[in-house]
Amino acid sequence: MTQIQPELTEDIKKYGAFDFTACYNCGNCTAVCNLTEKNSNFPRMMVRYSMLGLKEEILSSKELWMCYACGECSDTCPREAGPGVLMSNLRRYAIANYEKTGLTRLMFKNNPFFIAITLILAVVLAFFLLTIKPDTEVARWLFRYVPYEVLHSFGMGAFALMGLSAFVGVVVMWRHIGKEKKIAFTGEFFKKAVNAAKKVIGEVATLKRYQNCDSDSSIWSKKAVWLRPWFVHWTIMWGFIGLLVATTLDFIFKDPATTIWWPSRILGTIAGILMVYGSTVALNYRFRKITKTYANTLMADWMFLGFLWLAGITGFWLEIAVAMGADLFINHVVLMIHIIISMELVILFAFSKFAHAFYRPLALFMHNL
Amino acid sequence: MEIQQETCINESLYDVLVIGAGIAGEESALKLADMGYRVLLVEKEPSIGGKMILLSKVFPTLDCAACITTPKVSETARHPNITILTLTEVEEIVRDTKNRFSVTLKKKPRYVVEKDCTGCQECEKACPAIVNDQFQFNLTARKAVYIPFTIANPRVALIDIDNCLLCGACEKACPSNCIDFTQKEEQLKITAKSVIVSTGFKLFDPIQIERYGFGRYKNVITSMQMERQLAPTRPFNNILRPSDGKVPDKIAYVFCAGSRDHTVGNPICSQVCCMYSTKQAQLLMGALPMADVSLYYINIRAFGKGFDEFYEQAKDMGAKYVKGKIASITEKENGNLILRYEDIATGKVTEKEHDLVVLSVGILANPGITRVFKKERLETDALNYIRQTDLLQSPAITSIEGVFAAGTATAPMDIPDTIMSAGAAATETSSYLARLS
Amino acid sequence: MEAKQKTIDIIKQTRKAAPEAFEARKLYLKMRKAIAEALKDEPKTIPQVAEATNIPIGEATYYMMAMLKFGELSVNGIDDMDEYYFYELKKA
Amino acid sequence: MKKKIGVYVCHCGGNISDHVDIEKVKAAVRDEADVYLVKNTLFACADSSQKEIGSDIENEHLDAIVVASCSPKLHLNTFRGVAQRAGLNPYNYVQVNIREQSSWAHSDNKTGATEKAILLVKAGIAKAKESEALQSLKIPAANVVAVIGAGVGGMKTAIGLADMGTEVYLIEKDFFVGGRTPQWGTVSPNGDEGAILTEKLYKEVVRRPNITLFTGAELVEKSGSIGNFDLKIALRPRFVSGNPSTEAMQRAAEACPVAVKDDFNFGLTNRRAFMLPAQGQFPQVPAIDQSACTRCGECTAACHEVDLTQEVQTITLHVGAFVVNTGFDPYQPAQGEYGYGELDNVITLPQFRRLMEMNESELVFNGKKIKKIAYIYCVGSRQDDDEGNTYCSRYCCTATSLTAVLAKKKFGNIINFHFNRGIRTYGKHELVYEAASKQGDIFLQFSLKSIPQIEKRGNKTYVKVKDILTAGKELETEADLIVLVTGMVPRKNELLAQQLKIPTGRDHFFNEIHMKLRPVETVIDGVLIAGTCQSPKNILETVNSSMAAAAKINSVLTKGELSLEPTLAKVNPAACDWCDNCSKACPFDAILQTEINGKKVARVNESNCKGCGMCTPVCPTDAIDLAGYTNAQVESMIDALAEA
Amino acid sequence: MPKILVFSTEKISDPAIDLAGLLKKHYPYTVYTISVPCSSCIKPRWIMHAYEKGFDGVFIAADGSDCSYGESCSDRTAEVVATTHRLMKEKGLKPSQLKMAAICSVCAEPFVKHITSFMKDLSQKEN
Repeated sequence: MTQIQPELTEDIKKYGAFDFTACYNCGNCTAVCNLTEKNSNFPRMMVRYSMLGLKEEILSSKELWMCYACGECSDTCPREAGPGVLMSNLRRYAIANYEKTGLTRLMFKNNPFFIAITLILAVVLAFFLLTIKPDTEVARWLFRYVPYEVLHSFGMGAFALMGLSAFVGVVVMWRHIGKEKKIAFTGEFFKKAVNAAKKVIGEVATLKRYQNCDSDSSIWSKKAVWLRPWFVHWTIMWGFIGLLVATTLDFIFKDPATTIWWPSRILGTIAGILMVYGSTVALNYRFRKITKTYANTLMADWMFLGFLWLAGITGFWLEIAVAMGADLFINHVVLMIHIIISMELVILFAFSKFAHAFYRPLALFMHNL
Repeated sequence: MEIQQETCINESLYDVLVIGAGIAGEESALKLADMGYRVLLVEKEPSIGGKMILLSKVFPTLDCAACITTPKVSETARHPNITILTLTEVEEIVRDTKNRFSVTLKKKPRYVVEKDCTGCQECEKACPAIVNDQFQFNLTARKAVYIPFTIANPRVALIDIDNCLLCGACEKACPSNCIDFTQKEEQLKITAKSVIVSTGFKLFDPIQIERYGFGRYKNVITSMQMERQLAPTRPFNNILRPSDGKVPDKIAYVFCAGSRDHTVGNPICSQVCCMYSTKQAQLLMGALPMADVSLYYINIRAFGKGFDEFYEQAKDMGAKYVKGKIASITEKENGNLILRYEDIATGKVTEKEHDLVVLSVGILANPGITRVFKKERLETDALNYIRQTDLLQSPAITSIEGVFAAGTATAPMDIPDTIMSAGAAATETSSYLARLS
Repeated sequence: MEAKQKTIDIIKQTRKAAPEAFEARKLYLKMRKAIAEALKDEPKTIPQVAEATNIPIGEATYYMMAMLKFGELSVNGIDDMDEYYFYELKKA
Repeated sequence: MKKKIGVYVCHCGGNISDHVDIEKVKAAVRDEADVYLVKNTLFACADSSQKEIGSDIENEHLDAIVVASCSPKLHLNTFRGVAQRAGLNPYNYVQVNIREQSSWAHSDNKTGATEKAILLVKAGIAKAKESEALQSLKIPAANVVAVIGAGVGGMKTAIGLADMGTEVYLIEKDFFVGGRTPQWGTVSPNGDEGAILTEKLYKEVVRRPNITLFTGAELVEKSGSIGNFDLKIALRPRFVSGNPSTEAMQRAAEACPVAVKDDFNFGLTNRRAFMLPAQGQFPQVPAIDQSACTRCGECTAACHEVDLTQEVQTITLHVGAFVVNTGFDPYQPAQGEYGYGELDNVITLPQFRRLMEMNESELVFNGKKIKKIAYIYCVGSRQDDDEGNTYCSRYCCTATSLTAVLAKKKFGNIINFHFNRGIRTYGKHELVYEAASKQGDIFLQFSLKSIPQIEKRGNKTYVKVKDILTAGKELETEADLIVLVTGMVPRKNELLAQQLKIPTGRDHFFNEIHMKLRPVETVIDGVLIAGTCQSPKNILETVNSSMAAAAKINSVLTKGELSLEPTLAKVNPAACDWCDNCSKACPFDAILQTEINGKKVARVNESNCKGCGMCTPVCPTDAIDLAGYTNAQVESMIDALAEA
Repeated sequence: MPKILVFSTEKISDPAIDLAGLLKKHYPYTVYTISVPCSSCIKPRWIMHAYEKGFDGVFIAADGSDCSYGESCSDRTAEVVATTHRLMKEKGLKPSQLKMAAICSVCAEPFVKHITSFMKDLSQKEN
């Protein structure tokens, strides 16, 4: 016997979906979606859970993570209940519930708080960075005001913090979905796990399911591949991963900001181009509200995309500056911005929309078990 | 002689002008004529009887629509107090003196002398021009000179001049010499003390819902097309699917095609589709005993007298009702169709194959008539139906004094409700006329 | 009476028939000829006619139903599967 | 027997003459006995032909004519008109259909078609020979209508009729008019108030001089038939005369020591035997409930208008027709149905509407603040065959959705749970359902096989359901109040049913003759039905049907006389032995028993007879015939057709 | 060729028979129609009279549920048929010589089908 908790509906609405109670349960959304399968039905059942306030059902559903928010369901919903929008916002709801500090919850539900924390973090970072003594030993002019060593250890710290909270979130999610799916660690588990992992990697690499999403849509099927949402998402994702790897390599070899022909620099450049392209197109779609999904852009989306775009743009600025050897004050300012934004991205990774980057693969993995 | 007749009409003063000769218009006209008022009934189509005369049988009694309509139609046509003008549209209505409407009518030429035509159809046989038959909802063809359908009233031919080859064959063939290509569009001016708007509804055009493939997939048809196939005056020799003339054996009904749907701008329920589909299902099961009929619905609106019992009866007969809105239809090579939906009872996405799909299309407002009212505005509601200014107490009253509304001009409704509303409009009009004098 | 017989000539002075109407007529004649040819020897179902004439089956259905309506075809039984009716030319 | 028959055979252009040899037909019938002239004509219906036939009748003194042409459906009335204009009784005209039923039907066989045409014409001549001049019967009719029931529907019928010039007696059983509408409070999404609606209508009713309103009135006797009914009406005493002041009324009510359950509030509160009209009930004059009053006389002191000596009065009325508009009763749940009568927080939807009216800003029931409300739909509707009402009550889905919206709007912090069986907000009512869902109401759907279970645990009530919309998941919620959405049943009125004998359907509602052709008429001529006594309806639909009934009956009575088709049954009293077969066979109550010279025989009430002839085959002595279809006529036609 | 007398009704089945002619749906010409207001008013003696005078079959084109005189029509018509069958038995006539079917006002095709098959039955029996 499951108790209906209507109060929860109000809570869910605070994550951004307002109209889902208009749903009259026709099931159009589920059937119109290209990604629903025989044993995974969404979004209607998620709408239903939200209306009834069935929290456990929401937190333990892998279906939430199988959606790529193409928006077809929202566009064709006869009651304009925005099932696709609800899916996006339920993911926030889930992230906020997996993440145990409560920080995410606050940031998602409370825009001023979100802006405030971003700004405070920026100020703290700036203060921290600026009060440290200049490093004279590193020859490169770029690190005159912000010593590379400091950046290095600071970065390590940020990564560790992010890693820890991500880990906690992952464990929480595993427990919710695992209970629902009754996963047991038997001998067979590992064989299945390998298979599942392969599938997830394949999916992440190609976004094959996401491609299905767009191929049937009345809007996207008419557009060129490089303008379709899956490709935009792919560029942002791989751009970011590429940059992450490049930065990590920089850390490991402790020789950043050298010639652009250095392999990690080449990787960084390509990844940067992808990321800037992707985030530019995505921001453009959201500004133009070209589908219901894009029309429903929340603070977290703007922040996230904006940060990625800024990080990319400032990165290229610096690259050009280094290549030209332009030891100008303005370039130091840009570096400062670049560092702050990148750091914020990493620090907030587990507490923001960004967190879907590890929740989604995990859900897919569990789905394939 | 003809000129005389025209002036006769020109100078006529009618008590009531009824616009639209469907069942609502007929009922109002008949009631008022019985009370002794002079009624002018104007119809833009070549024959009267509206949509109902085209139906097969009617729910929930399953009596044949023609048996019910034709007596009313001929009673209307025969009534000494009713003047009928077919192929006529209202161009302008203006209140001139305080309580009179001066009305301008445009009568399109029939190119056939109505009173001389015997309905022998010799002209049709002779005519070489082939046109889609709109009264069979394009399932088959007709000639350019044609009688709309067998039970049309008046049962008189007309020439579709836009598709006419101007060969003159009909004129040669006509035994009663009634073809007359010299007829011109006429403008008539009449005066009426009151007006009843009974202009009915428009059918939803499912071409708007691309996912259903109507217009692309031949075997996706509208419920009106199925209605014609089930009627005794049907276009085919039996119930056949249009792609290849096969007798269908797995038929699907898609409910709420164009109703309860914000994405097509019609958020309300059309009130009749559930029941007419249920009726068609029963008739299909009778006509094709081997056929499977599945009906995909959101909610069943079986609300009227005897409706729910009728729905239960259809289930008992073997109609499969499936709760779940059809999201999309795709066509297979052999013309069969795959329907994708969420089976709400199980919560699972399901795909089912059918060889004929009927879209239970909804009904929409038909507000064109509001444009003819000059000086005063005939108001409509948010859904473009004529606004009933005193909804609960006097449903027939509109925003213009002396102008009343009957039938589906004000809201979707079924036949009994339409007849009632037409009766109410008659009372309202009669009371108004009594107040005038 | 005499004057009336020529009303077609009067209207011809002011209006021309639409080219589409002639096209439709031509197409119908073509289809009708092909269908009649296919049904010359024996009754056939619509798919059989379509195959024999190479007319797309949907169009064959439409035109055969029109011919049926105009009294040029008649129904002659149904196939073994109770799926397709046979049609034959009506004898004049 | 007619002696001078004129026969006209029509070519119908070539429609007939192409397949029927007209000359042969003429030749074959020319020598028939009593045929005076035979002519052929190119178009019998043409103006010139009509004139020719007319002058033949006049000049040749024809006593019957036969036109052999097309279907009588087309031109029967045309030629009847020709006959009448020429001074021949239209029923001495016979039309023979040799087009649809001969030339066209047998266009493949000219000989056959001709042969058939000849026989058909001969049969027509035979019929003409036997034809009788019939006069359509005219009876005076009172343009007066008794409208029974003064709810919204009855008042609308009365107003409509009065405005069209019909005299109306508006007869209400209760002491107050308004019916169910004032009990509902807000009745539409636009905020229309039931009480205000009835107030407006009541004012309209009293304003019209040609409406006479009787309250506390019941029909006790009825005789006669359409156009002329005689009725006896019993008027129950109100025990209050004149118009007491509001204060006096209040004082008297307070003084009254007898408390009974208040029907207006569906028993949620008590009232006194001294009844005060509620808001929306009219006239605003009190009445004393005779069944509860102990005649203690306490009220007389407080209110001088009280008069306990009043007695039942009987009056007689003469009317032309009835419109029955007796309305509905809310379905009364059985003891224990969803906990009704057992749990103290289970009430019906009408009760809940009263509760909403009685609470100002906070919703309180039995001293407990209400937040979560569970509505259980289809109580008393759509039940199993053997259990009760199988029909859908039509108004409840919309009414409940609207109630939920209004409750939330009025009391704020409300959560509505709708346990339904598929929401049926048809037409524009869909918007009400949408508004309810948009405000966050929770809709749960169950099937008749697994209805919601109500459980009391501690002092909390829970509703449990297998929700179809959540793939059959078992769900449970707490509810502070459970509202049973009860359907409509026809209002009980046995006396009236006895008097008027209107047939009812399986659902016990009154039955119309034909839902589409004659939706407000019953098989009893002159007795019309409207509103919810016919089937569940909302206010708009009730008003429409009530006004439709007004239009129908006014169009019949307005001329002051009724013209009856002369095709009626006729009894031959000499042959009749009164066995009752014919009267049982008659669906229209048109055959009565009468005495002629001491012999019990059947008599046809011509104003009720519809000319169907159902009575004729059942007569064992062949004593009853239908005019125009007598044995002589039909058998002589058969003789003619049987000729080789 | 056998001769059939058809009793049709003015409002319902007669229009169907007219429609059959209008649509040029041919049936044997030895079918003659007498139309009456309602199928429940056909007297058994008329039917018997027809057999006496040489008709081979009688067909009642009944109103069925479309009857405008009310629901009892079908039952009453059935009674007429039952009574007639009794009378026919007495006279040694085969029950199959009397047929009844409900014919709606546009049931032209069913009418022609009924009548042709009736004709077939009658001629087979004669042989």
